[in-house]
This record gives sequence, C-alpha cells and structure tokens, in this order.
Amino acid sequence: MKEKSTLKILAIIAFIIAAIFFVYMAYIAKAWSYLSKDPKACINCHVMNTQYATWQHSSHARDVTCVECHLPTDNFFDKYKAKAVDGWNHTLAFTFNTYEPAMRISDDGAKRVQKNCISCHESITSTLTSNADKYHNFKDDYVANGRKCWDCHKEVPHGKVRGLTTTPHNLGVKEVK
Amino acid sequence: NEREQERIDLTTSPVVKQEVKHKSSEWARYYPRQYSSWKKTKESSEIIDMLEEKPQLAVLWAGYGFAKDYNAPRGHYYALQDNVNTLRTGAPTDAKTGPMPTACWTCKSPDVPRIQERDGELEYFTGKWAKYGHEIVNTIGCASCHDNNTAELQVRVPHLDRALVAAGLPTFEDSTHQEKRNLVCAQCHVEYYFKKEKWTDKDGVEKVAKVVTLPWANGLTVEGAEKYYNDVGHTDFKNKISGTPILKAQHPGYELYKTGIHGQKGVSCADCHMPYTQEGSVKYSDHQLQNPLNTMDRSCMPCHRQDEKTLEAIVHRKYERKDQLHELAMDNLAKAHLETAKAMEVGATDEELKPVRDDIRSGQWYWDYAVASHPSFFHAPEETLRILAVANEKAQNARIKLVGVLAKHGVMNYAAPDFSTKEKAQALAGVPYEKLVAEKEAFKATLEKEWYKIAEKNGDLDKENRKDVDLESSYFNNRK
Amino acid sequence: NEREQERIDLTTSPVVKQEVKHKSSEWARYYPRQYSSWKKTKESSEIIDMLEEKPQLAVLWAGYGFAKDYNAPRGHYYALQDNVNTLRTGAPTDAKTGPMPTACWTCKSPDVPRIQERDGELEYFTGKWAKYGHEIVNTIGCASCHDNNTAELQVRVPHLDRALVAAGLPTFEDSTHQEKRNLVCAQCHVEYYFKKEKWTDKDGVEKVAKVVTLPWANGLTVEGAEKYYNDVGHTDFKNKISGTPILKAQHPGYELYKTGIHGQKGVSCADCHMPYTQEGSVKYSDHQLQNPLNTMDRSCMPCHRQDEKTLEAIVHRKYERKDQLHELAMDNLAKAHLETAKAMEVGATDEELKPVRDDIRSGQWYWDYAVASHPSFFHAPEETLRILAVANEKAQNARIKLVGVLAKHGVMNYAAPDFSTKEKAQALAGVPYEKLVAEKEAFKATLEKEWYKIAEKNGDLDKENRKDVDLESSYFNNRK
Ligand code: HEC
Ligand code: HEC
Ligand code: HEC
Ligand code: HEC
Ligand code: HEC
Ligand code: HEC
Ligand code: HEC
Ligand code: HEC
Ligand code: HEC
Ligand code: HEC
Ligand code: HEC
Ligand code: HEC
Ligand code: HEC
Ligand code: HEC
Ligand SMILES: [Ca+2]
Ligand SMILES: [Ca+2]
Repeated sequence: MKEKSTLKILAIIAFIIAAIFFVYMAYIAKAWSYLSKDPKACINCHVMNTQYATWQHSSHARDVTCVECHLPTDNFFDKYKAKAVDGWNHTLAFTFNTYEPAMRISDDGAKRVQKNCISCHESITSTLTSNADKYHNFKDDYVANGRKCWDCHKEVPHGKVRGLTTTPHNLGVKEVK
Repeated sequence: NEREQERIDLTTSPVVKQEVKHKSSEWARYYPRQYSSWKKTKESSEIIDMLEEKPQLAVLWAGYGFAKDYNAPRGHYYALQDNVNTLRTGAPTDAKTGPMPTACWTCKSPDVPRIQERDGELEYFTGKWAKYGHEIVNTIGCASCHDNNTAELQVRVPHLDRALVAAGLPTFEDSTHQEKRNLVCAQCHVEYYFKKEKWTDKDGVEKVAKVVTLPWANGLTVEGAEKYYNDVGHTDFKNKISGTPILKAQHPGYELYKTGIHGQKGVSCADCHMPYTQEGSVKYSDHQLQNPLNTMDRSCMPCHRQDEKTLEAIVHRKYERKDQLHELAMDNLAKAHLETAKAMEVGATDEELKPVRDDIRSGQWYWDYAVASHPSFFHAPEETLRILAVANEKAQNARIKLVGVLAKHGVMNYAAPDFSTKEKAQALAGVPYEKLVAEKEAFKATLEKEWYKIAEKNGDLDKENRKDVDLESSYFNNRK
Repeated sequence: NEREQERIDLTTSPVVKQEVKHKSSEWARYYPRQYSSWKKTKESSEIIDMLEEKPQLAVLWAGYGFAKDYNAPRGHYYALQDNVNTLRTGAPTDAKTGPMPTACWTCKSPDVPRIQERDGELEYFTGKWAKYGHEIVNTIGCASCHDNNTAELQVRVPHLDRALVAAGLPTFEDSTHQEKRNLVCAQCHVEYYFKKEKWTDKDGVEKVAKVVTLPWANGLTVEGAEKYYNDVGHTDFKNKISGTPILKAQHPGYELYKTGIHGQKGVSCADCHMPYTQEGSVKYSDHQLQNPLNTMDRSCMPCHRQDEKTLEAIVHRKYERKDQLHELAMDNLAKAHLETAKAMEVGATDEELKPVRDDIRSGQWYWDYAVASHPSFFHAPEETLRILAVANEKAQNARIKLVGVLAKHGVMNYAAPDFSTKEKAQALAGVPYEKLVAEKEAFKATLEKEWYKIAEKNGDLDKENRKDVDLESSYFNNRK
C-alpha cells in the first residue's frame, strides 16, 4: 500500500515537471497543431512533409485526414490522451533531433491506425477479422494476429518510397500554408 | 435487420452439422462462396505430359514409376482421379494388387483423415492402395484443410506435426495464423518418403506400414534432407540403366518457398493462391486455387502497384533462367547414366563405379529437389538456381570420372545414345508403354467402376463433384 | 533574410566560376555539403587483396597484369592513386615506358575530359600511360559527373554515348533524369576493351590509338558481349599456362544491375549509393559513395520498412549463394588450365586442344563477367547465379574433354598441382613478384614524385585531396 502511494506522489511530481516542459516545447514546436484536424497542421513540422505529400496523392486524400487514421476515433478521452502523448513524443523527437530519416510507426500508433482502417471499411474486412478472431493470439492481439492491413495494401496511403529525404516532390509541400 | 443477419451469418463460422463431412458439397449451404470458388479448380484441366516436354526424365527415372507417366499438376478437382489414372499406380485387380501402397492416397482426399481416425494411422498405412479404392473417392476438399465442426484451419494428418517437431519448429497448433495459412498446404506440397514401420495389430498379426514421412530432422534444406536420407540409408529405387541407387524428390514446394523472398517476408501461400475477393460488400478467400498469374489484379497488385505485363515479364525471365540450368543438369545426368551403362557393359566393376554413382545419386537429388515443385523458379528463384548449378557440377564430376573409367576399359569418345523424344527415352528405360496402357484401361473398365458403385451405395460418394473428372490423361486423348 | 537566401542558393545552381574545374576543392565554396561528403570517400581505405582471397585468380590470369596485383575497390578518393600503385601498371621510367596505355587513366580522374578536350580524343588515347603522369593527378571528382559550368549531371567522356548508340539506347542527353543518375556511373562501372584505331595526326604522323570501347552492339548481356568480341576477333591475352586466348571482363556493374529487380523497377545507383541526406532543413545527395549497407537507414529503409538486421541477413544469404558457385567455377577453370598444360606437355596438339580452349575461353568469360563487378550478387542475384552456372558447365565440359585427350596421350588420373595460396598460384603463373615490387618502389621514389612536382607547379594539383592517399597498397604495408 505504502509503495503505491509513493508511486502516486512521484507520478504527480513527474507529471508537473512534464507539464512545464511540455508547454515549453509545445511552444517551440507548434505542438498545438495537434489540436487541429487539418492535415496542414501536421506539416508545421517539415518532417511530416513526406507523409503529407504521399497522403495528398493517395486515394484517401479526398475524404480522410491524418487524424482520422492516426488518432483514436472511438471516444473523446482516448483521442485527446493520444494527442497529448503523441504531441509530447514528436515534440521531444523534433526538438532533440532523435528521429531517423526513415521514420517508422510505433506499435501503439499502428494499433490505432488498424482500428481506424477496420472501422471505416467495416463490412469489407469482416471476413478477415473473423478469420483472425479464430486464431486469437493474446500476445499480439491488436492487429489481427500481427497482420496489418498495409501488409497487403502496402502503398495505402503513404506510397512505396517514404523517407524524410527520399520521397519525390515533398520539398515544396511547406509552401502549402 | 436482414442485412445485418446476412453479415453475421457470413462472418461467424456456423458449426457444420452434416454427417458426411468428407463430401464437400455438404459444406456448400454454409459456405456458398468458398464452395463455388473451390469447385472452379475444375477449370484447370489441361494435362501437360512432362515426359513429352522433357524426355530426359525417363532416363533419369528408369526402373521407377515416374518413367511411365508424369504430368504437371492441375486443379485440386482432379487430384484423386489423377492418382487413379496415372500409369504409376498400375492396374490392380483386387484389394491386394497394384504396385503402390495406401500412402499414395494421403494427399488426394479428405477421406484419408476419416479413415485414419477410424482404422488407426498404422492400419491405414498398411497394404496396397487398392485396399481403399471403394472408400477414398472424394478429391481434396473442405475437410482437407478445415476442422469438421468449426471450419477453422486444421491439419488433418499427423505426418506434418511430426515433421515440424523433428525440425524443431512450432506445431500447427502453436503456429501463428499467418503460418497456418501455409501449413495447410504443407500437408501435401512437401518432399516425403515412405518410412517402413513394423507394428502388430490388435489380433497380434505382424504388419509393415509405409508411413508418409518428411525428412526434416536436419532442417528444411536440400542438404539437410540428403543427409537425413543417407543417415537412415534410404533409397527410392535403383536406376535400371546405370545401377545407381537414387533418391526421388517430390514437390518440396513449402520448403523452397521458405527460402524465397516472399517466404522470408511472411507472405503466405493463401495470400497469392487464395486472394481475397470482393463480392458486394463481402470479402472472402478465393478457393479456386490456381496459378496466381491468372489473378494478378488480386494476387499481386495490392502489394505491387505496377502494370501486370511488366510484372509478368519479370516472372517469365525467372522461368527462362531456371529452364536453362534445368536442361543443362538434366542432360548431363542423363548422359552420366548412359555412360555408366556403357562402362558396365565393357566391364567396369561396382567398385570402380562407386564414386561415379555417388556423384550421380547426389546430383540427381539436387536437380530433382529444385524442379519437382514446378513453380520453385518463382517461389525461390535464387535457391533454385543455386541447387541446379550444384546438381550440374555433380553430374559433370561423374562424367569426368566416366571418361577415365571408359578409357581404362579401352573405350574412347563414347557418345551416349539419343534420348530426345519420350519414345526413345522410354525405350532406353525399358518401359513397356503399350502394355501398361492396356492393363490400365482394363482396370478402369472393371475394378475402378466397382469402387464408385460401392462408395455410392455407402453414401460416401460426392457425385456432383465427379462430373467430367475423368476426361483427360496423358494416354487417353479420345474420350471427351 | 539569411535562411531564405540559403534556400535560394541551395535550389538554384550557381555557375561555377573558377578556372581549374578539375580540382574538386575549387567547387567546395559553391557546394560545401556535396564536397565534404565526397571527401569522406577517403574513409573507405582498406585494401582487400583479391589474389590472397581467391588464389585461383592468378592461374586464370597467368600472363596478364591481373595475376600480379588485384584488389577489391575502395573509395573514389583512392582511384587515381590505386591506378598508379597497382603492379599492373608497372614501373615506367619516362613518358614512353610502362606496359599500360593512356586509356587506363580514363576512369580515374576529371583531368581526363580536360585533356581529351584539349588534345583531342585520339591523341589522348595514344601512347603509354606515363605520358600523362604529370597532368592526370586528381582523383574522380565533381568534374567527372557534373557540367563544369552549370553543375548539371554530365557525361564527360564520349565512349558512353557511342556505346549507347550502338546498343540502340537513348544517349545521355536523351535519357530520363532517373537514368542519368545511373549513366554518370556507367561512364566507369562497365565492361570495356581497348579498340585499336589507326589515325593520322595534324603533322601527318600515323598513330595507333587504344580507345576505351564498350561491347554493347549486341545488347548489354554476357552473351551479347561475347558475340561482339568473337565477331571482331578480340582477345585480351593468351593464358600462359594453357595457351588459351582469353577475354577479360571488367566490372560490368551497370549491365548486370539492369537485369536485377532494382534495375528493372527503376531504382538508380544514386538512390542507394548517394541517398538524400538532411542537414537542418536542407536536403542533398550524400556524395560519400560507399557500401549502402553502411547507410541502410537512408539507403534501404525508405523503401523497405523492416528491421535492418533481417534485411542484411537476406543480403548476406545472397552472397553465400554466389560465393558457392563462384568457387566451383573458378576451381574448375583453374584445373582446366593446368590440365591443358599437362596435355601440352605430353604432346597434345593445338588442333586437339582447340575444343578444350574454346570451352575454357567461353567459360572464363562467363565467370569473370559474373564476378568482376563484386556486388553483382546483390545488384543482380539471379543473373549472377545463372551466369556462374553456365561458366561452370563450360569449365567442366573442357575438363571432360581433357580426360580424353590426356588418356589418348597415355596419362591417366592426372591431378592438377596445388594452387591454394597466392604464392603457389603466382609461381604457377610465373609472376616475378619481388622483382615487380622492387621496380615499382623505384618508380615511386623517382618518376612519380616528379609528376606531382610538375603538376603542382602548373597549378593542376589539388594538394588538399592527396592527403594520406598513398598509405596503403597490397604490397607496402609498412608505410603508415
Ligand atoms: C512538433 C513537430 C511535429 C508535428 C506538428 C507533427 N509531427 Fe508527427 N512526428 C514528428 C517527429 C519528430 C516524429 C518522429 C518521432 C520518432 O521517430 O521518434 C514524428 C512521428 C510521427 C509518427 C510516427 C511515430 C509514431 O508515433 O507512431 C506519426 C504517425 C505522426 N508523426 C503523425 C503526425 C500527425 C498525424 C500529425 C498532425 C496531427 C503530426 N504527426 C504532427 C514531429 C511532428
Ligand atoms: C488512410 C489512413 C491514413 C491517413 C489518412 C494518414 N496516414 Fe499516416 N500512416 C498510415 C499507416 C497505415 C501508416 C503505417 C505505414 C507503415 O508502417 O508502412 C502510417 C504511418 C505514418 C507515419 C510514420 C512514418 C511512415 O511513413 O511510416 C507518419 C509520420 C504518418 N503516417 C503521418 C501522417 C500524416 C502527417 C498524415 C496526413 C497528412 C497521415 N499520416 C495520413 C495511415 C494513414
Ligand atoms: C475515415 C475513414 C477511413 C479510414 C480510417 C480508412 N479508409 Fe480506406 N477508404 C476510405 C474511403 C472513403 C475510401 C474511398 C476513396 C476513394 O475511392 O476515393 C477508401 C478507399 C480505400 C481503398 C481502395 C483505394 C486504394 O487506394 O486502393 C483501400 C485499399 C483502403 N481504403 C484501405 C484502407 C486502409 C488499409 C486503411 C488503414 C490504414 C484505411 N483504408 C483507412 C475511408 C477510410
Ligand atoms: C492478405 C492480404 C490482405 C489483407 C491482410 C487485407 N486486404 Fe484488403 N484487399 C485484399 C485484396 C486481394 C483485395 C481486392 C479484392 C478484389 O478486388 O476483389 C482487397 C480489397 C480491399 C478493399 C477494397 C478496395 C477497392 O479497390 O475497392 C478495401 C477497402 C480493403 N481491402 C481494406 C482492407 C483493410 C481495412 C484491411 C485490414 C483489416 C485489409 N484490407 C487487409 C487483400 C488484403
Ligand atoms: C490434401 C493435399 C493437398 C493440400 C492440402 C493442398 N494441395 Fe495443392 N495440390 C495437391 C495435389 C495432389 C495437386 C495436383 C492435382 C493434380 O494434378 O491432379 C495439387 C495442385 C495444386 C496447384 C495446381 C493447380 C493448377 O491449376 O495447376 C496449386 C496452385 C496448388 N495445389 C496450391 C495449393 C495451396 C496454395 C494449398 C494450400 C492453401 C494447397 N495446394 C493445398 C494436393 C494438395
Ligand atoms: C505428402 C503428400 C503426397 C503424397 C504422399 C503423394 N502425393 Fe501425389 N501429389 C502431391 C502433390 C502436392 C502434388 C502436386 C504436385 C506438383 O506440384 O507437381 C501431387 C501430384 C500427383 C499427381 C498428378 C501429377 C503427376 O505426377 O502426374 C499424381 C498422379 C500423384 N500425385 C500420384 C501419387 C502417387 C501414386 C503417390 C504415391 C506413390 C503419391 N501421389 C503420393 C502430394 C503427394
Ligand atoms: C487447400 C486447402 C483448403 C481447402 C481444400 C478449403 N479451404 Fe477454406 N480456407 C483455406 C484457407 C488457407 C483459408 C484462409 C483462412 C484464414 O486466413 O483464416 C480458408 C478460409 C475459409 C473460410 C473463412 C472465410 C474466408 O473466406 O476466408 C471458410 C468459411 C472456408 N475456407 C470454407 C471452405 C469450404 C466450404 C471448403 C470446401 C468447399 C474449403 N474451405 C476448402 C484453405 C482451404
Ligand atoms: C508471392 C506469391 C506466391 C506465394 C506466396 C506462393 N505462390 Fe505458388 N505460385 C505463385 C505463382 C506466380 C505461380 C505460377 C508460376 C508459373 O508457373 O508461372 C505459382 C505456382 C504454384 C504451383 C504450380 C501451379 C501450376 O499451375 O503449375 C503450386 C503447386 C504452388 N504455387 C503452390 C504454392 C504453395 C504450396 C505455396 C506456399 C508454401 C505457394 N505456392 C506460395 C505465387 C505464389
Ligand atoms: C502480401 C504481399 C505480397 C503479395 C500478395 C505479393 N508480393 Fe511480391 N513481394 C512482396 C514483398 C514484401 C517483396 C520483397 C520486397 C520488399 O520488401 O519490398 C516482394 C518481392 C517481389 C518481387 C521481387 C523479388 C524477386 O523475386 O524478383 C517480385 C518480382 C514479386 N514480388 C512478384 C510478385 C508477384 C508476381 C505476385 C503475385 C503472384 C506477388 N509478388 C505477390 C510482397 C507481396
Ligand atoms: C570516373 C570513373 C567513375 C565514375 C564516374 C564512378 N565510379 Fe565508382 N569507382 C570508380 C573506380 C576506379 C573505383 C575504385 C577505386 C579504387 O579502388 O581505388 C570506384 C569505386 C566505387 C565504389 C566502391 C567504394 C568503396 O568504398 O568500396 C562504389 C560503391 C562506387 N564506385 C559507386 C559508384 C557510383 C554509384 C557511381 C555513380 C553515381 C560511380 N561509382 C561513378 C570509378 C568511377
Ligand atoms: C571504363 C572505365 C575503366 C577503365 C578504362 C579502366 N578502369 Fe580501372 N576501374 C574502373 C572501375 C569502375 C573500378 C572499380 C572496380 C570494381 O568494382 O572492382 C576500377 C578499379 C581499378 C583499380 C582498383 C582495384 C584493383 O583492381 O586493384 C585499379 C588499380 C585500376 N582500376 C586500374 C586500371 C588500369 C591499369 C586500367 C587500364 C588497363 C584501368 N583501370 C582501366 C574503371 C575503369
Ligand atoms: C560519381 C559521380 C559524382 C561525383 C564525383 C560528384 N557528383 Fe554531384 N551528383 C551526382 C549525382 C548522381 C547527383 C544527383 C543528381 C540528381 O539527382 O539530380 C549529384 C548531385 C549533385 C548536386 C545537386 C544537389 C544534390 O545534392 O542532389 C550538386 C550541387 C553536386 N552534385 C555537386 C557535386 C560536387 C561539388 C562534387 C565534387 C565535390 C560532386 N558533385 C561530385 C554524381 C556525382
Ligand atoms: C537497391 C540498391 C542499390 C542499387 C540500385 C545499386 N547498388 Fe551498388 N551496392 C548496393 C549494395 C547493398 C552493395 C553492397 C553489397 C555488399 O558487398 O554487401 C553495393 C555495392 C556496390 C559496389 C561495390 C562496393 C564495395 O565496397 O565492394 C559498387 C562499385 C556499386 N555497388 C556500384 C553500383 C552502381 C554503378 C550502380 C548502378 C548501376 C549500383 N551500384 C546500384 C546497393 C545498390
Ligand atoms: C527507391 C526504392 C528502393 C530502394 C532505395 C531500395 N529498394 Fe529494395 N526493392 C525495391 C523494389 C521496388 C523491389 C521489388 C519488389 C517490389 O516491387 O515491391 C525491391 C526488392 C528488394 C529485395 C527483394 C528482391 C531480392 O533481390 O531478393 C531485397 C532483398 C531488397 N530490395 C533489398 C534492398 C536493400 C538492401 C536496399 C538498400 C541497400 C534496397 N533494397 C533499397 C525498391 C527499393
Ligand atoms: Ca522423396
Ligand atoms: Ca574487357
């Protein structure tokens, strides 16, 4: 019991420190853009240009925005929690330059995206999901037993060539203000 | 509402309630889409006589069934009938005749697991194939890959799990979903041999079973399997022309696929051969297993957004490369057999010929492993080319030695006889072709007919799925 | 503002105004990022002595320069110095000595286009390499691939366009931008030979030029080039051991890459070897050309989202496959040379040996074509395996014939002498190694030193980029 409450206090302290840092860095990196649904908000950070450019040329550009794939859509709380966590991580990475040219989606991020794919394409994925359900694997249960939609739909929506520096035509993206 | 009900019906697996689960037509009412696509494997009906295409084969297999009759695979719809029709299975006249053992049914029918479960695996594997002629009458179907009750993917025969364990791999049960989408195919599309096992039945009678066994204990490679066979002292037959003890490789499709880039990256057999298909708002697995180049828009395009012609041309170039090395190795092996025959004729001893035969045995094993699963040139192009190159190296080593042996016995510049057509090659191999065909036709007019009559009476025959099944073979082309 | 100015500078090509464009350091102020990354090719300085790695080579190349000294490639920084240092280029004592022609400079320096433009191409290609020792002093640099004024990609030597036209392909000018990102490399990373051309200079003197020429008239394949050489009756050298007229293949890197999957899908050399790189918000091509496995995050990951270790293991497996066939073919070719020597010794005539030598010539050509560009196992794994397999088939055919020839002359069971180390193999090849090294050292102490003095005086020497350039070779390991 005692351990638990110490933990609690530590957590609160950590949270306060984090919050201060967060505000500071959020300012530096325009992290408030996470509060917007507009994809252009993402390219406040040029490192998102690649994904923007590829998405912009994809079948999903017309109706589907970044956050509709990348953020939880089922409930308000999850959504804003995710925004905060991401905003924090990306801001940190951006500020301290810890990302790599060929960024990769986090496991948690992939989990969310997969959920969104399925929720939009519900009927067409029902066979897959039910097949997957039969072999439910508790170690790795989020993406249909390790299988992601984009294992097959490899180019949806970010195309085949995707590196910060490699994707064609992603330089001018910044101009889209 | 109605639509919602439809969706639920479609996506939850009903428990299949019928009694005769080995009859695929009984599954139709639960899974109409899968059933009707499965039935379409009938469309792939063309017989390609490999002995015509590559006459060298008859020389390589002289003294073995394959020299009599060997075709490229066609749709699962024909699997059972092709087993009955091939000249390899001969012309039994009763339950105890016929050259082949019961094991030959194993990969042809969902009646097999049924009988194994009923009679016991060892009893199933004992005796000649004609023993079960009246009971094994349905071709590869739902019950070959699916659980009889839940329709979950299922391996219905024990030989695969035994092999997985021997290889130190997870069993079917412990495998990932994606791997299961391979393993149901690996029940059949694998190299095998018949392991002799002595056993005593419940009446105390001593019997010998010939059990389908996969040589995986040293890994799923050509080297590993060769070592396995040499260690257990296995030989499939003695080549009649050269006296070489030969290993036959049969379709190591799964093993080679694993070494290819798709296998390495976790793309499964079903991804290409059973691509998801959209009908209305439902997506289901296309059960018309066939050459995926016929379904490129679904089999390849989701992963490779590219024009089909270009991709097809790339695949075709792979075929050409393989074929070039295939011909080289096969030609040199055939010559090595015939040159050995000459050496025997002029008095070379078995001792002198031992190193030569060692080379031929190993070379032919490599060659066969590379080509026996026809599409390995695509599933695993690099491994296939490597294996063929090593096969040819060994064949040529045998031939280098043979020039020396022949010279020692006074023969210079010997040129092997011509084997450029099926007829010539079968003559060299001593295949009494006309006789075999005549016997087979007699069998088909009598015993085979009885089998289906009995099966129909017993309610085991899926008549609907025998339609037009017996129209083609390599030797009757005038029946249609 | 400053940032905006930087952006404009970076995205528009400034006109390079300096006079001495062959000195890369002069480009530095316009393109600091490209320059400093280019300079880093210095980091790849290790010498890998291929004659140590694969001693068979000395047997195969007996009587030719390559038997003396041959290394794996290293950074462009060393290209010029390696040409000067290799024992292949001998030890000239003045402008007219030295075994090698001027053509050897062609792919080592941006001084070459400068001199070709000044003296005329045919004059450039006339005489011994020592002729230009004092003028060609800068290693591969900006002016090798870029227009002197606009810095656009440019092919600066005419031999490539001539070859493209012969092959029926678009010239550099007419090619797509993506193809240009290959073609600048194809100036050098291609198979070539020196075509003899008679010409008369402006003073009426008859001269013979040795012009770098690519054998592409029948296509960019191993078969096409062999046909080309046989049609024009070209031979690079006579193997000293077997008397076989041999074709030498040099690094057909571009040709083989074209047959590989990346080449087929339009991935260019620069995509992997010069991946775009970011500094701040500026993006530029990394000019540190090197093994892309050192830069997988930028070279591979943008297209293959996968963990680097797995991908590297896949690449490594390709290497192992190649190496297995490489060794087979090389061994058998070496044996064929030595067995031919034995046959000559015991009295076989040239006529008897003609078919044998035909096989060796062709086999060695195939083998060399497959391996001369070291990374072909990755650039074009399937084509490389195919070619090596055919090479080995030909080597073995020669050896089969040789057993017969030897037997005819009374020799049975001949086993070729041991060639398992560089020393043994060079001894068989008759290479006077110590003498060559001593002569080279003398040359380096005298004539070479003079060259740089003159060049410095003339303002042609880029001193900054000669730092530490002469520390390593296969034969001096004690200089550092
Ligand atoms: C503060 C600048 C910035 C903004 C604004 C930004 N990103 Fe990022 N993002 C980054 C950086 C930096 C990374 C790399 C993180 C790493 O590799 O650790 C990243 C990584 C990602 C990833 C992959 C890593 C993961 O967490 O799964 C996703 C997905 C992503 N961003 C989506 C978005 C979306 C959607 C938006 C707009 C709503 C957005 N980003 C806005 C800087 C930003
Ligand atoms: C249709 C759904 C969808 C939309 C819309 C979408 N993404 Fe993604 N995103 C994905 C998927 C799927 C991945 C994982 C790709 C992978 O792992 O290969 C991904 C990955 C990423 C990554 C990780 C790096 C990478 O390239 O794999 C970033 C960053 C990212 N997206 C940003 C964005 C931004 C910014 C937008 C809007 C401009 C956006 N995404 C729109 C589905 C989407
Ligand atoms: C917010 C809803 C939404 C989400 C989330 C979403 N999609 Fe879509 N998707 C659409 C719509 C709408 C279209 C039709 C676009 C069109 O044809 O203009 C579409 C089209 C497609 C198509 C067909 C067109 C093509 O590009 O091949 C595929 C495949 C697809 N989606 C896969 C995915 C995958 C995979 C994901 C998750 C990574 C995903 N979708 C996430 C709404 C969504
Ligand atoms: C094993 C491969 C595979 C996986 C995994 C997969 N799909 Fe598909 N998908 C396909 C194929 C094949 C088609 C084309 C079916 C057809 O054209 O009949 C398809 C079609 C679609 C379409 C319709 C596209 C169109 O052009 O209209 C959508 C949307 C889609 N898939 C979404 C998804 C989503 C979301 C997931 C993840 C839950 C997913 N897919 C997982 C193979 C796959
Ligand atoms: C019960 C044994 C068995 C199983 C299980 C099995 N196959 Fe087969 N397969 C065969 C036999 C036998 C043939 C040859 C039939 C003939 O030629 O009569 C064949 C033929 C084929 C063909 C050739 C079809 C044509 O039209 O040419 C393909 C493709 C194929 N199988 C793929 C698969 C795939 C993929 C799986 C798993 C999803 C699988 N098979 C599972 C036994 C099996
Ligand atoms: C371990 C599974 C397995 C066993 C046991 C097996 N087969 Fe097959 N059989 C297959 C597969 C898989 C194919 C498809 C082959 C291909 O890709 O060429 C096939 C194809 C065939 C074919 C059609 C093609 C041809 O060769 O003409 C015949 C006939 C056949 N088998 C007969 C037999 C006989 C006879 C035996 C017993 C000696 C036997 N099979 C044992 C799996 C098996
Ligand atoms: C050669 C093996 C094989 C045979 C024969 C076979 N199936 Fe399947 N079946 C599969 C595979 C593999 C899957 C994909 C399962 C997955 O991914 O979970 C599948 C999937 C299914 C599914 C799940 C939904 C879907 O479409 O993905 C149903 C239902 C099904 N099969 C019914 C049948 C019926 C009915 C038959 C007989 C008419 C049959 N199967 C014959 C291998 C087979
Ligand atoms: C990446 C796609 C892909 C995967 C994965 C794949 N195949 Fe194939 N398969 C093909 C293609 C394409 C062909 C046709 C090659 C040809 O003959 O042109 C083929 C041909 C075949 C054939 C011969 C068909 C015939 O008509 O000759 C069989 C049998 C087969 N595959 C079985 C399998 C099995 C079993 C697996 C898994 C162990 C598998 N395949 C995995 C694409 C694939
Ligand atoms: C589920 C995804 C998937 C499917 C389906 C698929 N592939 Fe691939 N394919 C891959 C992956 C992954 C690679 C490896 C390259 C990479 O990582 O990008 C690859 C590589 C290839 C290559 C290059 C390697 C080589 O062997 O030359 C070819 C060609 C190819 N595939 C053809 C096909 C064809 C033809 C089909 C359809 C019969 C097909 N693929 C179906 C995923 C797939
Ligand atoms: C002017 C001739 C020339 C041009 C142009 C050229 N190369 Fe080279 N390259 C060479 C020579 C010569 C060497 C060997 C240098 C040595 O070993 O001293 C070499 C070596 C290399 C190496 C080995 C480097 C190492 O660290 O091991 C790579 C990689 C390479 N080149 C790639 C390229 C690529 C990619 C291009 C085009 C973008 C290119 N080269 C253009 C002549 C050239
Ligand atoms: C058409 C362009 C070209 C010509 C002409 C050329 N080279 Fe090279 N050279 C290269 C390339 C490209 C490499 C890098 C080779 C590799 O990948 O192994 C190289 C590498 C070398 C190396 C370093 C590796 C080694 O072999 O030790 C030396 C030394 C060398 N060349 C000497 C010469 C000599 C001497 C000549 C004249 C006989 C010559 N080169 C003619 C393009 C050329
Ligand atoms: C071996 C060939 C080679 C050499 C040597 C070389 N370059 Fe490049 N350079 C290239 C290629 C290929 C590109 C890519 C061009 C493109 O895609 O437009 C490039 C691009 C460039 C660019 C355009 C911007 C960019 O980064 O993509 C500049 C500026 C440049 N090089 C300057 C230089 C300078 C300065 C040097 C000497 C220090 C040099 N190059 C040496 C081949 C070379
Ligand atoms: C898809 C990526 C890719 C492309 C495209 C590519 N290369 Fe490479 N290259 C590699 C890799 C990876 C290696 C290292 C292989 C190894 O030795 O492990 C390599 C090695 C080399 C080497 C030898 C380097 C060494 O250290 O031994 C040379 C030279 C080279 N490449 C030149 C070229 C040329 C010229 C082209 C275009 C005609 C080209 N490459 C196209 C990936 C590529
Ligand atoms: C610009 C894109 C691009 C780059 C960069 C790239 N590749 Fe590829 N790679 C491809 C394509 C396209 C294929 C063919 C498969 C397909 O169509 O998806 C492929 C196929 C492959 C394959 C499967 C084929 C085979 O030969 O086995 C391997 C392995 C591979 N690449 C490794 C690499 C490595 C290692 C690098 C970095 C040195 C690299 N690739 C860089 C685009 C690329
Ligand atoms: Ca076997
Ligand atoms: Ca040459």
